[in-house]
Amino acid sequence: MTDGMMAIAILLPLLAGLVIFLVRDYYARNVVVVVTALTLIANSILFVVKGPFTYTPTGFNWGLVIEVLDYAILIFYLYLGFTLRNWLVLIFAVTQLIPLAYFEFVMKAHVEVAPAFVVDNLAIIMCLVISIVGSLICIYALRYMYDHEQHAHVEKSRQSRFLLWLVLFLGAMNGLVFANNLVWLYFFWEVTTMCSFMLISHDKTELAIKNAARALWMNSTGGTAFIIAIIYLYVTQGGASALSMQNIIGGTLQGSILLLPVALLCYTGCTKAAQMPFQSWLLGAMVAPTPVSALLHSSTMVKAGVYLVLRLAPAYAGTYVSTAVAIVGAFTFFGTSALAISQSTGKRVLAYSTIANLGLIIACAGINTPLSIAAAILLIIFHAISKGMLFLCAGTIEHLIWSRDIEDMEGLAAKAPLTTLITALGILSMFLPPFGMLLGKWIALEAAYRIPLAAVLFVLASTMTIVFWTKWLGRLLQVLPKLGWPFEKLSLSYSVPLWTLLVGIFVVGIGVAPIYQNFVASAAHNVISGTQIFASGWDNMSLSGTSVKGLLGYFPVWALYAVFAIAVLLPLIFVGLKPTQLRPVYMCGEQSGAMDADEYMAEADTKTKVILGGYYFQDSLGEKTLNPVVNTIAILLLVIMIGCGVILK
Amino acid sequence: MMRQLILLIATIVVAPFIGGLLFGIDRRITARLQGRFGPPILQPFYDFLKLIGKERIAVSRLQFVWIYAYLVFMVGSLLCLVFQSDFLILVFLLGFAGVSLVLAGFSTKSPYSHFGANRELLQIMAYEPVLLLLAIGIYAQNGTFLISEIFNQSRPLIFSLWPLFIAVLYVLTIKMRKSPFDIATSHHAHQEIVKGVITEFSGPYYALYQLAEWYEIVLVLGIVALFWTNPLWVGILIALAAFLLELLIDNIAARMTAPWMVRLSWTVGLILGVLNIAYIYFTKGVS
Amino acid sequence: MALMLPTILRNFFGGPATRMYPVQVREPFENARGHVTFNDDKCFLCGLCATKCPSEAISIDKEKRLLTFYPARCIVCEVCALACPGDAIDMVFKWRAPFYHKPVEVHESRGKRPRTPM
Amino acid sequence: MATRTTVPFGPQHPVLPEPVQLRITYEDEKVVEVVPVIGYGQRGIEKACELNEYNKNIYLCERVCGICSYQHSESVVLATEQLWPLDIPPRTKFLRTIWAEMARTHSHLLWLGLFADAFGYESMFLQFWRIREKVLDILEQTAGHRVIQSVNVVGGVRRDIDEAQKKTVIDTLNVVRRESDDLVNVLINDYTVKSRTVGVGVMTKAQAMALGCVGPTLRGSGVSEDARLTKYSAYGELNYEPIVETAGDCYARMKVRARELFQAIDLQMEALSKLPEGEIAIKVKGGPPANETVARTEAPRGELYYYAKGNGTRHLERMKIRTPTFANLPAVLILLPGCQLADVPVNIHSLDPCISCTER
Amino acid sequence: MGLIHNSRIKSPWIMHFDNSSCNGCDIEVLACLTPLYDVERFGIVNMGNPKHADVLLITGPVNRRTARVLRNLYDQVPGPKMVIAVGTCASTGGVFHNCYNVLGGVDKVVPVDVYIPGCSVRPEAIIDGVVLALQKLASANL
Amino acid sequence: MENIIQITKNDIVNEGKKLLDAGAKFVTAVCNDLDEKLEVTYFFSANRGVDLTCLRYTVGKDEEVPSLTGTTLSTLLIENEMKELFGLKVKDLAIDYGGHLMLAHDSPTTPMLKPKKAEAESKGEI
Ligand code: SF4
Ligand code: SF4
Ligand code: SF4
Ligand code: SF4
Ligand code: SF4
Ligand code: SF4
Ligand code: SF4
Ligand code: SF4
Repeated sequence: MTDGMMAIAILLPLLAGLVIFLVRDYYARNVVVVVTALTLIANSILFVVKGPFTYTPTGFNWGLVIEVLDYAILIFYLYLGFTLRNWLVLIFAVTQLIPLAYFEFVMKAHVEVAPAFVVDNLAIIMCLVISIVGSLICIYALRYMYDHEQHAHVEKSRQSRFLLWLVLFLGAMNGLVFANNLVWLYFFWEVTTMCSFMLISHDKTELAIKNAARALWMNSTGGTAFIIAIIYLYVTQGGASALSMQNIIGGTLQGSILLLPVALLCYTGCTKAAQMPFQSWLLGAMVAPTPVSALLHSSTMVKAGVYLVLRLAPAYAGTYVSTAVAIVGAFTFFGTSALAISQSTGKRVLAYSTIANLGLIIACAGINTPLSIAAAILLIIFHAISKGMLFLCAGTIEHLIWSRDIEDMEGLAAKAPLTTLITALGILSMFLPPFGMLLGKWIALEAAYRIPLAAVLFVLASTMTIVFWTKWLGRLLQVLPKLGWPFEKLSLSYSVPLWTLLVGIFVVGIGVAPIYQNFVASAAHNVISGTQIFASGWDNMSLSGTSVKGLLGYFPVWALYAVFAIAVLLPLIFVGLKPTQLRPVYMCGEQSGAMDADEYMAEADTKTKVILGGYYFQDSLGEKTLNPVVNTIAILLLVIMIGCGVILK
Repeated sequence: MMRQLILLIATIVVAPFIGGLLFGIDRRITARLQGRFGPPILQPFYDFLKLIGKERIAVSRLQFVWIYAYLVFMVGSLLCLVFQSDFLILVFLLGFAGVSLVLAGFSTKSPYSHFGANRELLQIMAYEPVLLLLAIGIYAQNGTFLISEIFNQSRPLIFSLWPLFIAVLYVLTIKMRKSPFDIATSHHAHQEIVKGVITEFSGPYYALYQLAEWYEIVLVLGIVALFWTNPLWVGILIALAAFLLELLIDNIAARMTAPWMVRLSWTVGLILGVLNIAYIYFTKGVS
Repeated sequence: MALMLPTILRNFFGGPATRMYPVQVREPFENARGHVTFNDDKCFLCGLCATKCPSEAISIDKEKRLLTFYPARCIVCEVCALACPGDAIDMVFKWRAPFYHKPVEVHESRGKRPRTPM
Repeated sequence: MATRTTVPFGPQHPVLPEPVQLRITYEDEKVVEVVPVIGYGQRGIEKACELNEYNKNIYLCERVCGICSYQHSESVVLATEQLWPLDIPPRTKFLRTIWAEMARTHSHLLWLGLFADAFGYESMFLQFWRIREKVLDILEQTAGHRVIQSVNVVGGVRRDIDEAQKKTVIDTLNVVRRESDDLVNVLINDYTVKSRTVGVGVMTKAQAMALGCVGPTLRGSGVSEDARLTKYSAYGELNYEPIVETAGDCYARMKVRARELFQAIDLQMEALSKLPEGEIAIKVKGGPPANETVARTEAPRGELYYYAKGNGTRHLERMKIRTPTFANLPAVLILLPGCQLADVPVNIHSLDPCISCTER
Repeated sequence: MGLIHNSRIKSPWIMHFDNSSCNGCDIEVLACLTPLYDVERFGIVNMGNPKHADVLLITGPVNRRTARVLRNLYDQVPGPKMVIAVGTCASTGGVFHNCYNVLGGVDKVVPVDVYIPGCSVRPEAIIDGVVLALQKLASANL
Repeated sequence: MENIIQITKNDIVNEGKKLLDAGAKFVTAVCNDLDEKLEVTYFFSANRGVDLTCLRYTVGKDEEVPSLTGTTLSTLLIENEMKELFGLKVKDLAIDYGGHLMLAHDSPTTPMLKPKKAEAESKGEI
């Protein structure tokens, strides 16, 4: 059965993708996508039921296939570098290709590792996130891409090509989280990089291609570091056993020499997780159609980066690398939260917030206590759900008002109350109690005291988080007196993923205690105590159905949900407080016209519209001002991180 | 369980009376400082009752939701304090209350509540880090965020956390909406942004806001009192002294601007907080 | 910032400066222009006040021998009082009390023209 | 990228006691564009001046503005007298000067208070107004009314200041000087006040001249100009030199007024000590002759121009009032852009706009 | 309801609107707030915002442009509300009765409860006027 | 009034500029209704504001006149006002309030003009 499960998780997406690519019929394609999505979801649940196991494929020389494909991908990069005349892409393709060739042909390295795949609790959680959130996004993409091409008047539909890469991405991600063999892991890593390139450049506009190329070379620097780490491990630790993830984190290798490759791998993780100073590729990726952003941000791609860093946590536990990782993450959390304030494009705010949250997760990994690791895993889950949903909302809004600008979302509640409501709840779930993200932040803050600098950065960053979210929320909920009613109709392909994710936020949020107990705790434990992979019984948080009680504090989950319900949901139905009369807003006595008019009398007795814009602090927090500063600091921090690996053995 | 229920109800009922009374005293003392006679001490209650009885007019049907949420979260936050729960949760709930108020301001298309909301946001930006740092400070000192633990300690927090105490004092100024920080809504009009966030709230809705403010003042003074919990009456005296100090400061300072406030908080407040925490960190080590 | 401190402390401990108006009433200054009253026994309807009044607060009906005064129009300029040849208009130092409805004072003038016309 | 915000500021706005609208466009909170919208205070006084018998104009023009009401009545009688021209007794001239400076004292105290309120210094506002009440008391005792004195008539003044009143005035002024001294000291040196006013709303000398500014607004930018230099009424016999500050910001304009406050008290003292004996009014017969003239006085807010044209009847042919604010108002066009929303009231108050007189 | 009714009388919040007055009355309204008169003794607070006001203090004659503003502001005051015309101008137009842009007193536009005569009105008279308005409110059956 | 310089309407910009360049300050302008024509007087002050200079021109009621706002913003309000209250046809204003600087929509138009006919009658009587 494990054979089948692994095959479905990794190969089905590839297969389905090819079918979709070949079957050009809209409806048939939809059926294939939906069936694949459902299968993946079911399969991921099967993993939960089955529990942790290890797996090594037999009967076919998969190693060779992967090797060949590795070269194929890298040569494809070379080709891209030439055709796009992008020297950075070219250079970093070469820097990967040459060591890889050297590793395999000159060193004649033997890279068989057993087990090839380790399916532990962390991997299962990742698989769940990838399969469920990712599949929902694929379903969403069906209608979205249709609308997208309608709006752009594309003559020859390229939807099937798009869906191919989208679906394939899920398979690669599954492979990535299960892989134990570093070389295989590297392969899946490159597949995700390539998929992301194809998806970002999908629209074939100049900007799209430019940004895709940027994503490609930035991730290729990570790939280069990955290969160097592999070679270094192989050479210093002697043989293929050093290429097993379990061995690296399990402490069976020589710790002191291990630190440099681990630091390099952390760097790789940071590139993929778009940590500063690499945030620009993820922001550039915003040109892609929204499902791509949703996928890249919630369940795949960037999550691969944090997964790697998190996975390696025990390998660098207790060293200065750990502290450096924490500071790198915390600083990214801080820097991007500040940058987000100056953004007026919805998707860019979401992007910055994603990077910020990834920074938080990486910082948690760096803090490296059981508590912080648990926080990191919780954050991965909650973030995937909320952010996936928010991107889908952004896409839906974009197709309602054909704009991504937050300022244009004013009065959306009147036009599209349902979308607004879901978006608003999504935003609330990102930064306020009682929702999961905040629970994660709470645990993170409790854990952060080990590294006070990180704690201070957390504090500042989470304050700024409040600012940009609230700004957006306020704009979204700004209502003229007449509310839209009834709810607008959304196509099934939109509404099913949205509703599912919304329900998911509440279910996972309210049920966080049992979820934590049953999965997260043991997953965190998997991470922490690398050697005893499947051990259980580790307990740092005492739990009941209603609350999470740490050693340090008390998070009354249900009570907070109750307060939330009383505060926000109750008044919506509470008739007694409703106004008896509506009067126009105060405009210094010069408002004119009907109740909901937003005009006033100005010079020469003419009507003028009142225009309200948000605060963006372009001068003090704009990208132009802040980017040079924060990027410099971030580069320094990364250098220090790797330097710690070299110097402070 | 029964005791807790009684405590819950008692808090919800008694706190606004204390808060209202404090506001009455505030207005009376302020008047005296300005050489005026001043209103009756019970004036806030008259105001409140009058507002309750006014016509319920609004500018949008959804407007009141957020002001109501503001009230509820404020009460929730206060309950955290009274039940000696987690201090971080208290701060988060207070943050949500703040956000609700901002949303209340944003929920209309009124220029002045819009400005007010943006400034309220800046205020959150100014006081939230200080409170969170206080939480970390408390953690550093006690090894837990639980307020109940503060009560278990015999050594008052103020001895080790006095720099943070100073920082908290100007959170108090911001929260009491006093000069030099009364930038978003002041208790007196004559502001460039009219009444800021609450410009559009009238009658009963404004009463809700006042009620929330009463809870808020009790809460914030309660936080000040946490600095000396054994015996508690010293803490309460400190809180009252801080309250009086605010009234003095209000009358010897002009209103400053929002950027100035954020700058001050992010420099002085943070430095105080960070130094404080660093000191404890290096003297006590990691717990 | 502390510069203001002595002043407000002085205020606080020196007691309020407030005149407790409706309870304690300060007598108006002598010569203050409060409001005008008409003495029907002295007015002989020369009409000078009505002509000179800048805000048309007085009207004269010589036939019915009525002088009508509209207090809500009076700007208390004292012009009429100074102009009146019969000394029929008095300036009262105290201000006029507010009212719910705009009053109209109708005076039946009974005065005699003084022997030495002004 | 930052989106702009365009909103009305006024006509009913808590920091503007008078109805005037500024349509301001902001970026975040920074003002980028401002369009003044006036006309809320337009009554049509100039026209009414032609309809009225000329004596009534005094009472009408006094009510062009209730704050510098005195200067308006002085100007209107000066303008009318100059049409003949009439020979005014010296005591009258001194009395007029004393009241003018008394009015300036109250007006500057009022302004300093309102200015303090513009940046939220409520206790100081109330303190200034508390002192101001003393000045109002001596105004009422000597001239008959707190606000609208109605003491000038064509040809002289209605009331005299006797010895007892003179003593009260001097005593009160001494108290006012002492108390204001404390308070002005705070105003000038307070850190918070300085940080709200220094460098805010800078207007250079050249700009101020080009915009035709007058009064403290002009003198705050370093131009020594004052209608009192034309030596109308008794100013020729008093020791007078305008007060000038050079910085051109709100702080400088504030300082000009603060110093003028004490100067006004000094001038009153000097005038009282030099008060000549004699008549206080002369008899005037008939209407002003066909002639035209300009009367210029220095109101608290700056130079007041009255242009009058007679035609031999008891009705004037034309009366034109150019008030200080009318000259100062265009300055908002250069003061406001670039400043913060929080500084808008401070900037506006530093010009001390008086809308009622601007629109007449 | 009795409690609320009593509170109304103890907490009249005012908003002062200047139609196109000469400022004479306005500064006296403002003077009422200052230490010497301190109307906060009666719970009176100057709100500057019609939405929070109970009592409108209107100064100056209505001109053609402020008529519109005044009506707008009056509409935004939540009931029960009182209007006090402060000064001769606000009562009848006073000395400006023959100006072309002046419509007359406040009652040309909104209903007036109390008139305070005087030009300018004294702070004491304003206090009297507010007291009179409150008496009306107290006897009103609301 | 001393120092009245009679000019034509087209000279006003040049003459005004000359005075301003010489360090004078614009004070105000006065419009007079001369029944058939309008008389416009611009006042400038110099020498610490003590000396006054007047530029005066007379135009027919339907003639267009140039604006000084191109040279100095200080004439902005008064020129708008004259345009509004007297119907003086000032062209090229920096900000044109379109006749609603002071007056509302329902105010009388050009209220400062004297009633021509009535005046003629009264003159006839004399
Ligand atoms: S807005 Fe969306 S649907 Fe329209 S062209 Fe762009 S991507 Fe396509
Ligand atoms: S304007 Fe906005 S919605 Fe329209 S095509 Fe461009 S990005 Fe898409
Ligand atoms: S409302 Fe304004 S004037 Fe009145 S006390 Fe408050 S700040 Fe001062
Ligand atoms: S005091 Fe003045 S306004 Fe009043 S009636 Fe006499 S003349 Fe007329
Ligand atoms: S006698 Fe006096 S009151 Fe009577 S009409 Fe003549 S002026 Fe007026
Ligand atoms: S010029 Fe100034 S003081 Fe005089 S009336 Fe106008 S505003 Fe008042
Ligand atoms: S003159 Fe005008 S600006 Fe000055 S205080 Fe009076 S109303 Fe306010
Ligand atoms: S009543 Fe008199 S003082 Fe009051 S506004 Fe009118 S003219 Fe001015």
